[in-house]
Amino acid sequence: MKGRPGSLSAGRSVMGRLVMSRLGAAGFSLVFVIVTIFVITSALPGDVADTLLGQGATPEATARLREALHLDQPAWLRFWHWAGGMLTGDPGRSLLTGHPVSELVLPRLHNSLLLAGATAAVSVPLALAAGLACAMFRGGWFDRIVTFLTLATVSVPVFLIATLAVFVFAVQLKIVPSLSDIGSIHSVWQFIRVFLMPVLTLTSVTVAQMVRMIRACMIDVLSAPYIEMAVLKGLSPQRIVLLNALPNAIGPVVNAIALSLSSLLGGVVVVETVFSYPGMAGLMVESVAARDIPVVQCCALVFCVAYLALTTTADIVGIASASRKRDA
Amino acid sequence: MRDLFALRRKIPPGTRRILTLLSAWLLLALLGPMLAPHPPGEIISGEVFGPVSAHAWLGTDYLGRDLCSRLLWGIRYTVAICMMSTALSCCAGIFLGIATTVTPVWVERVLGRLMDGLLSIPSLLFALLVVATAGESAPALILTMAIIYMPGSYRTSRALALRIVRMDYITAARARGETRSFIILWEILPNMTDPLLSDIGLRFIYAVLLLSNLSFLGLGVQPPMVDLGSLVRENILGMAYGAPAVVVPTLVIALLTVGINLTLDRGRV
Amino acid sequence: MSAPLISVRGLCVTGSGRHAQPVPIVRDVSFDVRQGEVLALIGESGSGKTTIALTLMGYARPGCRISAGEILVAGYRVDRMTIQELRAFRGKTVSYVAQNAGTAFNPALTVMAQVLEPALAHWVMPRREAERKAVELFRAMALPDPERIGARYPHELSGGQLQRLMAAMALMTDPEIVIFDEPTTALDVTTQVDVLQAFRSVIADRGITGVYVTHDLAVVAQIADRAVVLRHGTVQEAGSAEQILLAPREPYSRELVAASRIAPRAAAEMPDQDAAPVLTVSDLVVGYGPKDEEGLPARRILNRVSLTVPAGGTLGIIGESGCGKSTMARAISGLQSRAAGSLTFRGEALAGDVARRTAEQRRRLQLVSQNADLVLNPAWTIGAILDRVLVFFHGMDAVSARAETLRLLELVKLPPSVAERRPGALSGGQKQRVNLARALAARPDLILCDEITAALDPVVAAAILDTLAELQKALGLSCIFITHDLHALRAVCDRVAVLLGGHVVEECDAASLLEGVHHPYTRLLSGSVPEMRVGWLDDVMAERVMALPETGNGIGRQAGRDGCPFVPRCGVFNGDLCVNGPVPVRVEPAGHRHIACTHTPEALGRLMPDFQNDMEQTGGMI
Amino acid sequence: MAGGRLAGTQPRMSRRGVLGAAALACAFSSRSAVASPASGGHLRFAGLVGSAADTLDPARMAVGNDFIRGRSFYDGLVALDDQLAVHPALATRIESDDFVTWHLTLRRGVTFHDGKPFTAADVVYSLSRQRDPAVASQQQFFARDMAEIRAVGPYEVRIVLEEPNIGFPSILALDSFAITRDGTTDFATANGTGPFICTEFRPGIVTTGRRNPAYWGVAPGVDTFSLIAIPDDMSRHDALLSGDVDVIGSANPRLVRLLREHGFGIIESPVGSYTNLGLRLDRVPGSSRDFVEGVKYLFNREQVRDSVFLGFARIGNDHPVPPEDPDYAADLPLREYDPERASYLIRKSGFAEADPALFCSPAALASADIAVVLQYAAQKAGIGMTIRRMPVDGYWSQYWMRMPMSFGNTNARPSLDIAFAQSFASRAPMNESRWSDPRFDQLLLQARRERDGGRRRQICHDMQAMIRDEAGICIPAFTTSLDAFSARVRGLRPDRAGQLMGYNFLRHVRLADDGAPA
Repeated sequence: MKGRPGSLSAGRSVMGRLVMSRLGAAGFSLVFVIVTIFVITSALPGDVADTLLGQGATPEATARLREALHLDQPAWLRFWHWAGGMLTGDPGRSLLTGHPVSELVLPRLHNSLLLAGATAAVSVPLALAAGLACAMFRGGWFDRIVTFLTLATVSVPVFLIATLAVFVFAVQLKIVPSLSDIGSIHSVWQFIRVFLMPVLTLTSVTVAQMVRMIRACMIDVLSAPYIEMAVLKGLSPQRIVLLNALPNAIGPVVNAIALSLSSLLGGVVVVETVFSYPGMAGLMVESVAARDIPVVQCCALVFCVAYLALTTTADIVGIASASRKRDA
Repeated sequence: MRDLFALRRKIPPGTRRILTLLSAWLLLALLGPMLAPHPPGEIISGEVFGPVSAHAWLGTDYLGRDLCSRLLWGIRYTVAICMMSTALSCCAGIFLGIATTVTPVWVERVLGRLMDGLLSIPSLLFALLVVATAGESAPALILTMAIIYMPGSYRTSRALALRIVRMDYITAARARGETRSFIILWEILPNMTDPLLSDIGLRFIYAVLLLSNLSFLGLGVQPPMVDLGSLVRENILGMAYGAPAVVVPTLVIALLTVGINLTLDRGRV
Repeated sequence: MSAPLISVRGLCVTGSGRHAQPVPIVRDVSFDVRQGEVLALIGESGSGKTTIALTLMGYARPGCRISAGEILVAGYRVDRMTIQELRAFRGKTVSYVAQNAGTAFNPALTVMAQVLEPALAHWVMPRREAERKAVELFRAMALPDPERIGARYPHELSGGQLQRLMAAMALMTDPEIVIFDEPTTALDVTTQVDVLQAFRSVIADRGITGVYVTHDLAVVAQIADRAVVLRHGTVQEAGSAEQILLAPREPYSRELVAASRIAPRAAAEMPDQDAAPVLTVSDLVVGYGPKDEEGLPARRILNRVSLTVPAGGTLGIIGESGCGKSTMARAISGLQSRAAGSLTFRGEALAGDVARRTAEQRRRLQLVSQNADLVLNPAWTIGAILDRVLVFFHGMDAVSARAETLRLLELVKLPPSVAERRPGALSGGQKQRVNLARALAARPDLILCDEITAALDPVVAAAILDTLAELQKALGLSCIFITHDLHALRAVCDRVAVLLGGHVVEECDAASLLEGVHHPYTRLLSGSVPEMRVGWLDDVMAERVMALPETGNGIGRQAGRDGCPFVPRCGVFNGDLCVNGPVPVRVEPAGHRHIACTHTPEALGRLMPDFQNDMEQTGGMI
Repeated sequence: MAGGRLAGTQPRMSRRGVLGAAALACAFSSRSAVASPASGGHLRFAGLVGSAADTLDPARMAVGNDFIRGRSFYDGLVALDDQLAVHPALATRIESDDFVTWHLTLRRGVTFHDGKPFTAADVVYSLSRQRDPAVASQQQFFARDMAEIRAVGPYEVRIVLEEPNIGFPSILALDSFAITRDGTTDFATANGTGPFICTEFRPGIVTTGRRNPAYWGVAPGVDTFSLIAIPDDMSRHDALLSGDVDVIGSANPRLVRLLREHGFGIIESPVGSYTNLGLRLDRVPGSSRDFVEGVKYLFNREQVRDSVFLGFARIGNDHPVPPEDPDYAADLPLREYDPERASYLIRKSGFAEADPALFCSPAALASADIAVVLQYAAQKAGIGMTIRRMPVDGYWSQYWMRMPMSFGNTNARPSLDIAFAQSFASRAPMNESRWSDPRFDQLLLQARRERDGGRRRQICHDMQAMIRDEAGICIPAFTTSLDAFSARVRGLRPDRAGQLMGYNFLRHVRLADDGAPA
């Protein structure tokens, strides 16, 4: 623990290496996921030709269509083409509609990011406040209530929460629309009206997870000797938690947040369906149903990238915040 | 080994509470269906979403079947599927998690990344894909959920194990020249049982909820059998009439998850 | 005489276990402290001394509460104050210097930020003024580079510096009372001297009333006016420091005093030096970082260390934290791979990695490591732990293993009932004994004791050392005894190696450690051991010719890799030869001394006056 | 007219065997009298199925919302009325003497949405492309019957069939044969002649249209409409209940009570669509006649109607003709639920212990529920059956018609001829039971060239009987399609041509108030 000359710069270079290795690792995971998804999807029964022809398909028609769509090629060859395209930034064309995949995905992605962003904007501050408060007044009435609420929300299936929410707020009370018709947004007020329900539903779930994790991290830090020291300095709880404890909890807290947020892109099938919100998850489900492999692949890629981006950033933040006090 | 029996003898209260609760549900799952007044497929009344009555103790479902009977079967399937998948995922996760703390670094490098990859696939979509491929059946569901929850359990147990491996008694065992498997099974594992148990409990809850949400994508056990989630899902229209058919199964799910959650919280800290 | 500034009457603190019923931690404790006095709370771990000290700030650790008694501090009834009142009171009227500054400083904030906090939180002065005051305090605390040290993070500073910063922080608000909670226990002796000196001067200058919590009587002698001896949360004896140290009345106090005067090993038992050594370490190099031109790591923890352990004898290795003691232990027991050098054990070469050693070699060389809490698997019963070793090495069956286990427990003076308990249910001393027993279970030729008494209270430590010595006699064990405690060293060792910065600067007979010519560092070490006599500290500060304080002007010098590691602090610095080396090892026949110094023994003798005092009857901890 | 409505069209047929312009004109005026003057407003509709697979290409239209889009943006050559009678649309005259060569006279002065006039070339193109496998038309089967499609004048088209078919005009009413502009290959937007112009089309998200000012026919009752899909039942009804949409398709029987309580309207269209169980006769256990007959006796049809469809269905007699059809063979005894007999027959067949699997899927409406009813009945009769519910995706291609016993779901057909030809003739593409009987094929062809209505009705009767007794198809009930609408919507009427007035409702509805949504 001696202050070695240049220990800081050494720390930086170490951190640099750590960051690089994390990024490399993320890339590796990415490849793994893509291959897995492709293997599974190509194992799916039936293909897009069946979807296109539907009930009335005749064997010869199906065969002809397969040829037209190059579905007769072996799987690895199709994957090769797809991967090649992907590397050159071209996700290919949807087998179902013939349109470029990007045309299909981008608007949906935009919607999903909008929803995820709105949810994050609401839930992160909320969770932080609640989590910190719980840690601060641990065992107090506030802590108990919040703990119970979080428990209650995570212990009921999401689709029920969502459906119930719509039925009560949109149908019975008529205070919000039952559909998330983003086309109709022209003002902030409309934006709020439209996003209120889905965001609240998603928030109720994500906040629950975050609060629990943040609370745990904070309590962990609050048991450190330097916190007792702070108490003996006569500091106020607020000062202790915000100025003394939080800086040490940043790593794990950020990690907790990232984990909860990472599910906001792909993990929201239910909400998208119930509120008929045109997002990525829905697209992927449809594309799976239609066996539109290129689209499925692209969606999976997006989800994976989003997840890895979030968690990796969190890790890096953690590393950064730890590097200062690494060998302390 | 004598010390193992010693372990059995003194299980901490928190752990014991969890085990009791789980076994209680297991018992209900085993015996419940025997108490069912009707077969799960029988239509006993022309009235759908019927109210509680002497004839149908918990009302009727969307086809006029006896909800009580279906609920009992639902509990069996949900509990069974979730317990099996949890057991599978945790066994695999825990073993790998601990093993990677005593194996060469590169093993963890690779394995950890694969786990990350698995984690990054949205669980609902992953389940959808697998079940669509493997066909809709209890084994398929169990396996899928096992895969989905393995990475989590892997991470937790590895984190726990990492703390323990640094302990001097592990060093001592190594200095003595003990084998890896001995160190994993006898030196490390016994010291993580409590935190692991609460982790397993949590995973069980997640499994219950995931299974329930899977029913939203129409995945579940084959009719006329049913799991709790599907029970809620298939009767969801009854919500408009406040039918017991949708309220009761929801309550049961909540009971299952909240119960275990509370026990864990009390077991913890 | 004015009314006491601190007056505690019938204080009781009870711990409320979650499941168990409340247990008393402090029972009916009363004492007074007058303005400007320093009261020492003396006691072993678990005596409740820290708990009592904290109650003076109206604070009880989680799970404890002040159940009875009245606490009057600076005119406040602390036991009746509300949370808000306490908040205004703590850190302003009474401030606290924690035991381990390393952990008591927040790793995420700069030192300055934390030092300023009390002043800012209590609105005593504006930030700029506070900063000025902090710097001034740093200077008063003889901290290096007081202007800029505040901008650094805790992990960049040494323990001694942190401890002084902690005191500076405590003084920011000019409190009437400062509570010192074992502030020097975690420090090396040489540092301790400086820190004690700094504390003393500020206390004197500012007329601070102090409560000084410690288990080290020698320290008490230097700093306290009055003392209270505590045991199991009750007051054993109270009186003036002098009276308690020199003429203790109560039996327990006597025990304490006795424990800090362990008789050195009788020279008679010394094995003959010519017998074939059981273990020979030659040119051992351990390090990390990139390889240098010799293909050896550039950053070295151990640099070309050579030692021999006499058969049936004990080699003591002494040095301060960071000198490479523990690395040595790990390297010898094969847990730390070595970059160069060789180990010869009973004539055979020892592989660097334990995995590549034969079972026989592993059996015959046993490590007894420092922290008994971490070294016993909490999930196993003591019996199981010992059985395992017996089964593993001697292939015993359960029954005979258990019988042998009981014998071993008896050997280390533990009741058979221990076999059924788990480590958690044992005291530190008991655990260390079990730890010892486990090593013995392998029936080794050589045991490596790494700081086995470091975590123990003096009385317990003394007992353990006795046991060790007996066992060695009985079983004819050879032993490497690694420690920072000069007493322990002299109690059990035949030969002593002084380790500094990865170099062995001196090797000599334990008996002659305090006589004749020595390496300047050896002298510094032995000279820094506090003695249980008032005024010792002044003498030391006065006669510090052979060494400069850690913060002295020698700081500028840096030794090369093969240079003398003592260069930065050496009072008899001898120019570039010291810096670049190679430092010659000179043999001083009396007591077979090998001194690595550029000065000849004669020169050293001239440069450094002989010992003032005779360590035989007094002494302390390093 | 032909095929399905053999009898109904009898009087017209007697006149020169051609569709007279006069007759059409009068039929027409009668319709226009019904159609109200334009009132304007914006109508929001939510249907059941929508996904990235949504299309504006007539050839690929397969689901309700596609049909609605098609019927609003395009016109067919002919149109069906609520009794499935054929009326002229883009074709003013359809004439044939031998029922092989058909001569179409096209309407003049019609323009596409892009302003280009409608001519024979467009018809030739639109019909011909249905035959191209690469186009993957839903109606390839019928398209391939058209041996030759040729423009014989700017407004004259001649179509030569492989075989005579008196019902050809109603085939032209199929959605896929809607007319698009000559050479259209990109269907990102719709360029038709229909009453609405497509203003926005985002697959799986939304479609909007505005009234076509230059429409040749009766102007629709609304200015603009938006069309979305809400697959989730509860959400779709919520949307209606909360006033976010005005009309929803496929209302759920279980929510009818709720809707009525909240003052919403329901139209019950007695359409000929049905969910059926198909037993393959070329595989065990279907290979045994006794087994097949036994299964037919296992269906508790009342229970299917009352418990599964909550009464919104008509009991079926294992043939594809719904009771309300004039040609329904009323004299055929209704097959009753008879477990004893079923058990006897199945044991006789030797497959009592076979424990066969019933393949069903949410893809086939209510098939899982019907399967449950059947399975329980079988259980009571001492026969074991396993239900295999399959995911929606891949069901049609992987399990339906491939497994020995699989549930299917058939939409209402414009005519019985089409129904028979598509699902029961030996070479029918959807011959679920692989039932092939030369006599039946014979009768089919015979009916197609039979001029005398009486005899056609007799033939039709015989065909129903044959299907009922010999084919491996169990049709327990015909579903009544339910559509719900808010109070401000006027002009919706039941229609045999299919739900939502044969997907034509946008042409007929109007809004009581033209103001903002209630």
